[in-house]
Amino acid sequence: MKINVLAFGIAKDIFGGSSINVELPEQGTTGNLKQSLESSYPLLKQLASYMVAVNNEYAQDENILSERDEVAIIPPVSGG
Amino acid sequence: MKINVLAFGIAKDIFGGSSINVELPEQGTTGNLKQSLESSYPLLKQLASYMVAVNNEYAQDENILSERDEVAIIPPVSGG
Amino acid sequence: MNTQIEISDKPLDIQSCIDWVMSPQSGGIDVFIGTVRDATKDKAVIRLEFEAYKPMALKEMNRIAKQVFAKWTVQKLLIHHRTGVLQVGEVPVIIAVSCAHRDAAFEACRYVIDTLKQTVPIWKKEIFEDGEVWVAAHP
Amino acid sequence: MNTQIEISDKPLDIQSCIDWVMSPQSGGIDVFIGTVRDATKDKAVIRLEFEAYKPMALKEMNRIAKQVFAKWTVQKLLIHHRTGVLQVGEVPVIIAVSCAHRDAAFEACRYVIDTLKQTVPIWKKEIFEDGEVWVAAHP
Repeated sequence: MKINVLAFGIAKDIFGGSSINVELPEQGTTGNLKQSLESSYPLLKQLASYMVAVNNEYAQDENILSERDEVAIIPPVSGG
Repeated sequence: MKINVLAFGIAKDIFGGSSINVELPEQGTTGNLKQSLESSYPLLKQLASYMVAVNNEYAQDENILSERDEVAIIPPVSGG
Repeated sequence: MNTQIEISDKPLDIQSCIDWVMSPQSGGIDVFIGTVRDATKDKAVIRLEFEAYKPMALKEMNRIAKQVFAKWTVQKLLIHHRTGVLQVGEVPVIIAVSCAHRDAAFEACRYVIDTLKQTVPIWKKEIFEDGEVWVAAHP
Repeated sequence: MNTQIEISDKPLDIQSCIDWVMSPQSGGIDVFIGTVRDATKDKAVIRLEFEAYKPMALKEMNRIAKQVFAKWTVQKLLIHHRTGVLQVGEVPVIIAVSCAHRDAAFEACRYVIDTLKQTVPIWKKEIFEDGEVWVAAHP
């Protein structure tokens, strides 16, 4: 399945755009997504940390993704 | 000597005015002043507490007064 | 020590107080605004009257300011207190503190209002439908 | 739960934020105002740029608001955050909390800014004379 991944902050610089498509097997998880992204974009591993948000909620690695999910990479936040 | 005593808040109600004169012996202290006031105005003793200020500073009972001092009765404060 | 400390019988101007404490060296400003509440212990309040022993009150506020600048790294500190008759919703006090870092701003602002309420010679009378009382006067 | 939570690319209006949180049931309002500082770790800052993942940021701010109303007795809570390019001295965030009693206002206001900085998906880029950096991105 094809997951569209939104990017913000430094993740946008790392991906070279505000969203990218990632190909994942059916029943793929946010953990699988992170592995795939880190292998294509090794700079992700140099961040202090990053989270994956699914449908506007922080998601755990075990969370199973579907093509209908809104998925975003959340680098360390720094609002306020 | 004659001490002019300023009154604020409920002390003004107790004295019936914004200042009163109190006759004290030379070398009289703020402690002596309080005794004299409490005997003339027993309602003072019903306050939660009160302080005497001399020249815009809180004064101790041992402080010796002079006619040139600016003396004020400070009932419990409640600003803010 | 950059302070603006005032007691006035005119309405306080919140925006101009905040404008005054702002500075390019500040990252955070904490502002405390006291407002006249419509009730005290479930009893309806009609209005408040504030009275100050003004020269001593200013001196005590300056003493508090000195303590603040000794304890925290503060850019600017403003304390404005109003006197006279205040209706429900009006503002008796504004305290504004600007600092490089927000922790200091929060702590200093709270210290100022807590200490002001304990030591500064200003008195508040609550006026009810059926009477009036000097706040905190009696046990 | 009486809240006003907004993310906007327009300048924030401090006075109207404070007007909104005022209420006759409040005795105290605490307001935190973030401002753009002219330096970070002694390095001159030219401007800041803020970016938000807006739908999620609003959801997280609402989650914080729910926690505040569960923890403290609060009348009204306002959170306004700005996005886009901000110059030194401009205001990225305003948090205002009105309560019957001031302790709750101070504690709730501080909780909101502390939690917002940890969980709300908003990012800040510092622009210097000789480069730029996404704040907190790297260890």
